[in-house]
Amino acid sequence: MLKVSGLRVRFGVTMAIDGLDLAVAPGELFVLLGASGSGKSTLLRAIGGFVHPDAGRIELDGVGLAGMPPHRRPVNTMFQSYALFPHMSVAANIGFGLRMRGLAKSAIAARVTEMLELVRLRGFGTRMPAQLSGGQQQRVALARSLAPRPALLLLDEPLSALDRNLRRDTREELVRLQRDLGIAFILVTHDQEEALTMADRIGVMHRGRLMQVGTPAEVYERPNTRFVAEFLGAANVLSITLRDGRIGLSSGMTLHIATPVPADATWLAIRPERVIIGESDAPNRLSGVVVQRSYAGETLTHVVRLADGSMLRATAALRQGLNAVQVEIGDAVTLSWQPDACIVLAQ
Amino acid sequence: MLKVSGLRVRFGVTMAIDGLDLAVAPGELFVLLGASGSGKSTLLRAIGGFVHPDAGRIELDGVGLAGMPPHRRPVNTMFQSYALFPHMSVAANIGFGLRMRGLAKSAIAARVTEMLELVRLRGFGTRMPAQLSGGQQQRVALARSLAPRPALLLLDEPLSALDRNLRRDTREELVRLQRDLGIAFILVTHDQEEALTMADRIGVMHRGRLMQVGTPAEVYERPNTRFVAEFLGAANVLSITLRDGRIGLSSGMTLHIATPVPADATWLAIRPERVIIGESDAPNRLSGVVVQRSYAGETLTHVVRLADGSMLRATAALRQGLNAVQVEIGDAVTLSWQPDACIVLAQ
Amino acid sequence: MIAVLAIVWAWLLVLLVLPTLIVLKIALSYPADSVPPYAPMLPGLHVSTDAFALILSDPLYAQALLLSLKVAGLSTAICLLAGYPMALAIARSPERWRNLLLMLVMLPFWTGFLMRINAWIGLLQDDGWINTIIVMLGLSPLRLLYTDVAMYIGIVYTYLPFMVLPIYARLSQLDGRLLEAAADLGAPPWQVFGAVTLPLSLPGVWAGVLLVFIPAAGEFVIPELLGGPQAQLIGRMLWQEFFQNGDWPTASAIACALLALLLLLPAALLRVGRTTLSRRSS
Amino acid sequence: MIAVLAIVWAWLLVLLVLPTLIVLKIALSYPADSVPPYAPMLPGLHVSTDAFALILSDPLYAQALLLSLKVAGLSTAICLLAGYPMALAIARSPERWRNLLLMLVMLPFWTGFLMRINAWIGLLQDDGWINTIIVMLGLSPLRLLYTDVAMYIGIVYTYLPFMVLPIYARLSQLDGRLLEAAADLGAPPWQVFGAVTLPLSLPGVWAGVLLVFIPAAGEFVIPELLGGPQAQLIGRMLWQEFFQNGDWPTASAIACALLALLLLLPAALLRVGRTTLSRRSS
Repeated sequence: MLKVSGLRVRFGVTMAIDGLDLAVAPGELFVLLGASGSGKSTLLRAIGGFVHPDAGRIELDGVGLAGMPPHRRPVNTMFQSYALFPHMSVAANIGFGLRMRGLAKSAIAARVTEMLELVRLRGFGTRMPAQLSGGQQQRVALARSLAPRPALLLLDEPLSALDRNLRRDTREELVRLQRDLGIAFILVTHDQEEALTMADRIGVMHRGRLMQVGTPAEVYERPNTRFVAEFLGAANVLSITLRDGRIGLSSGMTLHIATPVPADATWLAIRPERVIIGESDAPNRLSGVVVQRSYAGETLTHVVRLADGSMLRATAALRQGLNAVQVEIGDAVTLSWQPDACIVLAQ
Repeated sequence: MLKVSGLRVRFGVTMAIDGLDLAVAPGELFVLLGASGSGKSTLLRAIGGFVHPDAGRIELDGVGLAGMPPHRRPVNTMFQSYALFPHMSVAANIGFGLRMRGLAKSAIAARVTEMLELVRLRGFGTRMPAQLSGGQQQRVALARSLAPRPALLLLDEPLSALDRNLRRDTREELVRLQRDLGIAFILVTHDQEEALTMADRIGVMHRGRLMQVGTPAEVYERPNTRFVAEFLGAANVLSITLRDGRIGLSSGMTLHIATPVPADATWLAIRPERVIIGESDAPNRLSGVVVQRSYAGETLTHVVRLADGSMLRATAALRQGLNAVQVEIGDAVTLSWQPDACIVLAQ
Repeated sequence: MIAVLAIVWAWLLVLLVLPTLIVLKIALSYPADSVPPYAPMLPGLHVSTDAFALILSDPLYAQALLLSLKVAGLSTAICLLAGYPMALAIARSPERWRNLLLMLVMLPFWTGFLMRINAWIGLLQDDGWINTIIVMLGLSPLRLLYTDVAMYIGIVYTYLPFMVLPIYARLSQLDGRLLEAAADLGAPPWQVFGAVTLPLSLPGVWAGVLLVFIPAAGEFVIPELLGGPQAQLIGRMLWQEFFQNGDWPTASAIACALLALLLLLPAALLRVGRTTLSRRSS
Repeated sequence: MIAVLAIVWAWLLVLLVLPTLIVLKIALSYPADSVPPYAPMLPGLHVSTDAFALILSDPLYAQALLLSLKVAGLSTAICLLAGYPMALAIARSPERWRNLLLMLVMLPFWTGFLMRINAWIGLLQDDGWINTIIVMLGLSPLRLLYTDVAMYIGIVYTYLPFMVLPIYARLSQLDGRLLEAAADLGAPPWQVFGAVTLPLSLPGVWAGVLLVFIPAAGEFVIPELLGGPQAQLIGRMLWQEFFQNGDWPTASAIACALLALLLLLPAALLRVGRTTLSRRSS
């Protein structure tokens, strides 16, 4: 339904968006993931009509949006930090888009009540935004942008202003709402965990380009570049050499991998949770000394120094609690991983 | 070295700090963890001298700090969002505390150079704060507060303004620096992961009180209240009944636990990563239907509906990748957990 | 800190409140043929309410007061209509132009009050520039100088900066994302203005209205130099009592009455503003 | 948007720049015994530089200009010394008091210019309140009215609000955490002020200095009413040329010279300000 092709946006001398293609399906929850300055908000603003592209097309259901001012586009935005009208009540905020469409008062009131129910704020209609908590403001902003029944909802860091625990709960709520309504969402975030848990598909942005587009498991388990591998979760990255069509590490070890070796293979990435300390039947084995450990409640990460001085991180879930862990700092350990844990990267 | 006893701070009608005792050892990295409004920043400000307690004592190395103005206290603060002086260069910012102590120019210059090296900003002395990135500003703020060699450093959300990836790296750097310098840190944060990975000890604050103080593993694995259990990481909480000195769930199942049963046991908390789906020898067993799953790259969480309608979350590390997981939504599964995974709570 | 505050309060009292009290005191003394032209009363206390009785009994004063309020109200309305778009345009200008534009707005304030009036006389008089142009176009010349039109032009021109600046200050602080949010929700530009920009700039509007209305209500030089003889404003009567009649107690009584009225006005306006706002939001 | 901007620029040009040009035009015309007292020159173009030649050749004008700059400079300095603590105290006051305090500061602006001068005459004259108190204390009375002291009091009193307001605006925006950071790093209160508060309020100080200095340099009423006859300021000479001598071209030429000087001054001050700032930061 949304189709972006060849989009370019230039701010002065910098290319904010540099030749970008994207297609979002009806009812899809698409997450744009990137660091600040990657161009993800600019893309959202170009779709919303607040930024004028220098080249390229944006089409919604086959209709080109070029030259259409923001107030004519059948797209709504939920702004970062919400941009609630401070001089209007919650009900007036939610009903704003409906008033602008010239709906009858009774129809507006009915829809506002419906939206208040939807975001679990029944009875809050007469409050002013300043009287609400951060989480309540977030829900009002969501209700306001959903009230005019947009064909596509753009969400700019919708959870970034919330406390960590509230963020986790709101995440699930937002996904459930999106599924129920069937409206396509494009959600911008810099938080990888948010992207992985919420998205149907993720687009990883970097320097105005989409580096990779795919399902959460695709971009996490099969990143196509070193950048994506390191940006989405932690990754051990080792440099590799090609010998007779096989991959070798600097330590001399020859790798067992599950996929054909690309000709331009340069890096090997391994996720820390795929690295096993101690007993295992995995064919890729190295030894080293534990130099540091980091406890995170759910998991324990050991940092192991290899013979050549490089560091490898191994993360284990604490299924039996911290006391069950036998490895101490200073211990010599064997590290191993399965062939399918190897991510071979060209760049 | 720092000893806080019976501290009370009242703002109007609300008790920001409500009878608080705390002791921090020399060289310790103590983390105050709490949601916004829990009083953790107020405690920091009371130690720094910016808030006047209504009752209680604050002692540093045996000397009471009551009535001592902030500029006399041998304590420095690294402020949230840094509070760098915008009209002074980086070097002038770092040297400010030394100038106020009346050090000679050459001594100040030497110490400033040393601090710039310490935070890896050599050659940045003549820049203005506005010319620095967020991460560089953070390091200047740290250098500025460390330059006068405080006996105790207070850090108010030192990492909250950084991007997620930068935050993870900075965390380890900060801990290493603290170990090297041997200065006691009191660090305030609302981020549980930050607290668990950095702290020697954590104090969990709630409504102006310290709910629990202990090592990261103590507060995570043996929380003393339902609040602490749910605030630090995810937790499944089930209500329990006592029958003949044994604990029963509402489903009728009798629990095997590793500790004596307290007389006032009310809740059972189980960490999702301790719950096993499928084959296991764990004695606590329940069955249910998978209703939802949530992928986070490193882990996969299944939400299972039990016979009585309550939900239980089970998180498994993806050691073999997503493809190795056999469980689908709608499957009937058996859940089990070990006796020592049971956290029995009175309140 | 408390000491500093006490000193400053004392300072405010001496410098600002005391002169006002002195005016009140003069208003309550007897006129005299001395220099200054009122009976000193510091040693004894001979209070006379004659001056207040006079201005309350003679309808001339009440008429002048009403006329002043009308002139000030109309001038304020014109300043608002002219000043709001200026403030808006400056606030929407690129950052680097704003200070230049603000300096231009302040320009009349810098060129010296007298010279500005001087310039307007040159423009408005019977054979001045405007009439020269009118005659060149083949029309008959207009009487402009020494009319109400000239007086309003002078007042608006003098006080316009005081309307533009507070409105600009408010508009420049307006969160641009609110305007985008309104457009995003379907509001065309004029509705964005009416629903978001205008209501959120109202505090600046009220400040500008006060800053123009209050001095305009007491204005005496502009009506004297540009207005016609029929424009008997209260400020002009004050000037006449003071300089021409030498009746300081009456002049002071007029000043006190004006001040009292003008101190009540902000409170009234504030109440109107609040009512408007709360009606909007309900 | 562009159309709105164009309209506003045109508006600024007509309302603000044109009158200034007219003053320049009058300065360049011949004096005449007509009403207005200068030869109209719209149809033809008879430019006379006599007026500028006069004010450049006669040292009286240069002396008056220098004296004006001195009086304005000293008045500005006094306003700054008195106004800064007031602005600071207001900015540090509890939120709910601030508007009241700001209104008090604005009070002289509301009581009518003439009445304020009136009050000061009553205070300062030979048998006024101050001298009455001095005599009661057994001392001999002082000559206050029609002296430089009276003139400075009048100017400072009149322009003080223009110094207080921009400094207050700056101080009220000052991030309180910067002050806490300075104290935390060992700065006692006076060093916090010198190292953080003062340098960060400098833009407000420069604004206040401009807002006081510029009108004070052209002031004519206060020296006339309160000052002695020796205070031959440039604004007073302008007034005399205009009203007493009826020599509009010369009066306009003086106004133009003053305006040119005052337009150069901000640029010079700005440069001084920047140099000071960059020296501080290096």
